[in-house]
Amino acid sequence: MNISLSITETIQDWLITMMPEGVASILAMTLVALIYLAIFAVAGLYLVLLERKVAAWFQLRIGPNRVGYWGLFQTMADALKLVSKELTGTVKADKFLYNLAPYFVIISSLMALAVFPFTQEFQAFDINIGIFFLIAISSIGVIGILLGGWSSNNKFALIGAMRSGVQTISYELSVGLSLLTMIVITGTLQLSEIVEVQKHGWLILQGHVPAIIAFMVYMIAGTAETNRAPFDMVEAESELGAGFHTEYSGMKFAYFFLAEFINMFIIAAIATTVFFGAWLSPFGITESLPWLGIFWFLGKTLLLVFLMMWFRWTFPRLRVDQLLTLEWKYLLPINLVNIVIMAIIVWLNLTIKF
Amino acid sequence: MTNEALQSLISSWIPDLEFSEEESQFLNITVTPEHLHQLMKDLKTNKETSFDYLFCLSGVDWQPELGVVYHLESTTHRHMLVVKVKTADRENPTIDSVCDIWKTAEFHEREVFDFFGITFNNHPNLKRLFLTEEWEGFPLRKDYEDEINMVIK
Amino acid sequence: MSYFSDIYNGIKTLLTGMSVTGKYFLTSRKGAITQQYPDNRDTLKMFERFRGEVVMPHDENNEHQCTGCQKCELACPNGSIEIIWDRGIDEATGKKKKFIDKHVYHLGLCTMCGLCIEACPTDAIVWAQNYENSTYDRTQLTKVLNRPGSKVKAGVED
Amino acid sequence: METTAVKSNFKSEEYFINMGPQHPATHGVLRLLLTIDGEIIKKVEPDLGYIHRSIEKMCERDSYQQIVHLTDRMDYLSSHINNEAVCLTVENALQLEIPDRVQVIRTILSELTRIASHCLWWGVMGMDVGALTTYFYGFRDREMINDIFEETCGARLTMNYNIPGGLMFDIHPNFVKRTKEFITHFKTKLPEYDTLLTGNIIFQKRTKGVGILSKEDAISFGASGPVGRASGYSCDVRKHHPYSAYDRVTFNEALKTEGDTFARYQVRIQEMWESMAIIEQLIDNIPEGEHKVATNAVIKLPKGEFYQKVETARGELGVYIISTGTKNPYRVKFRSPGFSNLSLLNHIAVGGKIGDLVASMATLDLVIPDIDR
Repeated sequence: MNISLSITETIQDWLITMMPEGVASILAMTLVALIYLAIFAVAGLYLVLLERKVAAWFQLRIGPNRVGYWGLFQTMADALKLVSKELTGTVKADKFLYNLAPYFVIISSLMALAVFPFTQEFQAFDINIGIFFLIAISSIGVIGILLGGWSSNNKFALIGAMRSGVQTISYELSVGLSLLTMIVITGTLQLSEIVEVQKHGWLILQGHVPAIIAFMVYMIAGTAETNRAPFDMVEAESELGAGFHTEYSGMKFAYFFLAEFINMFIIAAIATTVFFGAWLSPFGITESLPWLGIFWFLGKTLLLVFLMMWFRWTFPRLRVDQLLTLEWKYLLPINLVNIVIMAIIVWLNLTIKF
Repeated sequence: MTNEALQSLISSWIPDLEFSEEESQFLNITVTPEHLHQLMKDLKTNKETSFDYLFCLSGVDWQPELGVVYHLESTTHRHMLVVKVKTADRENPTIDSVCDIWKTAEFHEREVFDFFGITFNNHPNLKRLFLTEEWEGFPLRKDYEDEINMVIK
Repeated sequence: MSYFSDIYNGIKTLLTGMSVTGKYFLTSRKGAITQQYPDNRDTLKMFERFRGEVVMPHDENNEHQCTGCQKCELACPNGSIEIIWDRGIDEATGKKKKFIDKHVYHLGLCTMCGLCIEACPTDAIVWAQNYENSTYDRTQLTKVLNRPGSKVKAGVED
Repeated sequence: METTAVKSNFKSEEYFINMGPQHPATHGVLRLLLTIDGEIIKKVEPDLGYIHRSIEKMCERDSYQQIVHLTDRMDYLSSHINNEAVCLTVENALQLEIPDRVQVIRTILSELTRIASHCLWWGVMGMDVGALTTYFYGFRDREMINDIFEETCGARLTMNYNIPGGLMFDIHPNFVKRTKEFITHFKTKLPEYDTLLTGNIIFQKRTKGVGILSKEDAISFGASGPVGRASGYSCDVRKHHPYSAYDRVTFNEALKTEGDTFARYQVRIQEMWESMAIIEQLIDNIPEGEHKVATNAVIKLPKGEFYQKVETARGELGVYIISTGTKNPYRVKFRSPGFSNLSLLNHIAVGGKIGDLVASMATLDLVIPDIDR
């Protein structure tokens, strides 16, 4: 049985007292979905604000500081502006696919959020193939990008979309393999159980050297997976203008934009869950207060998000062939060797456990 | 090489060149359009002159002649030379291109074509550079008139 | 072996790069180089030679120093100065003399080259240091520099 | 990274793409017509004239003092050097004896202009290869120079401080102090440029071996400035045809032989060090004296042709004036460095990828008003 009580069950139990079971479970699912949507739409907006603030501090600027205290409502105002803007499009665009693409991207990134164990209780969907689900879902987003780039009938967008296809297919492999390295230790794909294993020390400590290598590979591949600098071949504003979303405006553009930030959050959250013990506090210092787990989870995630922002605001962009060289010549062989080393370590029982 | 040495050397190649050093800090050679390409090729390839750097190519409307002025420098000997070519035909002026000798001439000659209407023979891509294809007239000629866009003081 | 040293050196250069931006991130509180422009109008002071626009200073008797010699008009490359002048009779000497009716300055045409101020023999026009020259209406950019009823200061012509 | 052509049965088609006139990498209104096969560039054809103002024609109706301010608007990043070029041409034609003070001040300002231009270039170069933060670091240092200009000349960009015969007015009392402050500041910041970008492995991979220009081609294409010097072609006008106070300072001509994008980058970084060295030699001993010599209110050049070349931040600027002895020039031609440097873009970009084109275009350091004049 599940160790963690999932949020869905809590709501469902509460609803069953009022109505028949079938209706209750459907209603519970809808309710949970709406809660997640509300939370992460706002969270995505604040990630944008965080990015802008962090960028400003890297660049000797102040950053948004007009709308609300410390610019706290800046991105809200931006979103409001984007909602009110005209939805333009190109004449010869494939209208259906053109309109479909943003929803593909945003839905795939929101779906991935369902499985994260934010605290012991706060987890919408504790599926037993959690990691597998995440990897599968996160690769759907690229279909949206490809659709958007192709259907908008713009050559810059098409080049961006094709680059994105190449990039995601390649880096998916490294993301998957580096997570697989860690699964060798845990022996399970279920996220709640991965957290349970880490009660004896976070996996990055348990797995020591190969785990650190896997983490580094994961962060590089994960950054590439979200199409962020230094791997932003897809947008590459100095080369392609805006890349695949050149022809999008208003809310449809906002979906792409929001999806990028939620994806960044997801990549960091996976790393938190798999490498840094999710909601577990360091040395169990807040074990008696399980609800504090959310702060630990978000804290670790945001730290990794900050790392990705630091990458973005420091490094130049790779060229498209160097991007593939990095993956196929460096990351992939390292990863494969790393799995073998990890397997040997686990086999010889050399992992560090507290 | 000094200007005198250059003059004596170059005058032995092609007859009827006009040399002048007045009113200019360089040695000026005036050449007819027929001999231009031959002279330029010699100036570049000859070991003693080796003018391998064409640093300025300007069209000039001398009224009534149209012409082109080539400023040449040698990066090995560091001497400089000015070659001038003039044509009296204002309707359909034609001069040989020097693109094959100095690659930089391609853009400069397109500029001259654009503003002076001088056609360059054997130019690989002679079309208007700055102005639109349908522009009428050649603005840097002295007789160009445009009452809307030109302010005359 | 160079494969591994490549990776090592690569990561090292990336980390040194990150240390530079990281340093500025940590000192960002005092390091901002941008200005809060419309808020700092009160403290924003231009240098005294800053070329904002051409003005003609008048003293307390509403007198300026422009004799209407038109040197600025000639010096201006863009025709942004027009002097409308007239002839009158000097009250003191009874001789005929030239005086300006309007010193018209088209700020919209001005390129702030400063040739008019260089050319002025009596220092009648100077640079002002204002920097907010935009208006809602283009006609407001055409200014008359001499104030109504003003006249030339005595003794400037000499 | 070399790309080997893969023979296959797939039919591939070349297509056109319009880069510009509104494109982030073209730094202005340059339009490039690219012929592309996949990501590989087959042909680059620049389309110019989006901001052509025909400055050469305008000069024909202006007096010699008035020409100067038009040159501010050509290569606006080295406006002081442009002004100086015109003034030198006129002064040489009139055979004026220019005071030492003027020459030294002109040289200092020229070198400050060069540093300012290269600072901006460095920021934009980083931005073009994807590192956005460099832009702000470059601008921070450039702002200090702009403040020096504003205090002394009255404007930050289009200064028009030179007049035929000298300077419009004497330097501001703070000039020396501020310049020294800048030099000490910049000496600590320039090494940071290297740690942030030059050493970065991604940057090196992006630039090394990209956009190679051989020495022969550089001379043939009329490349000048850092573009020519990166190909091993010694073309520094300050060395070969010294003007103003360049004959009394010692500096090294930054030369590289690789001719690739990275070499052009290094040459510019090296030039900033050299410029600082020149300023340091001159700033402490600016001779006393007049800031201009008197000229006639209406300058009439003697009949003849006058040519003057100077080294702007982008390369060799030539001013060619034909005078018929009247107060207006008969014909003025500006040989702008950007125009010649642009003509070799097709040569160095073909065979590379779109990213390579952007990187090599960044090191050509094109300023579009300079090309369009």
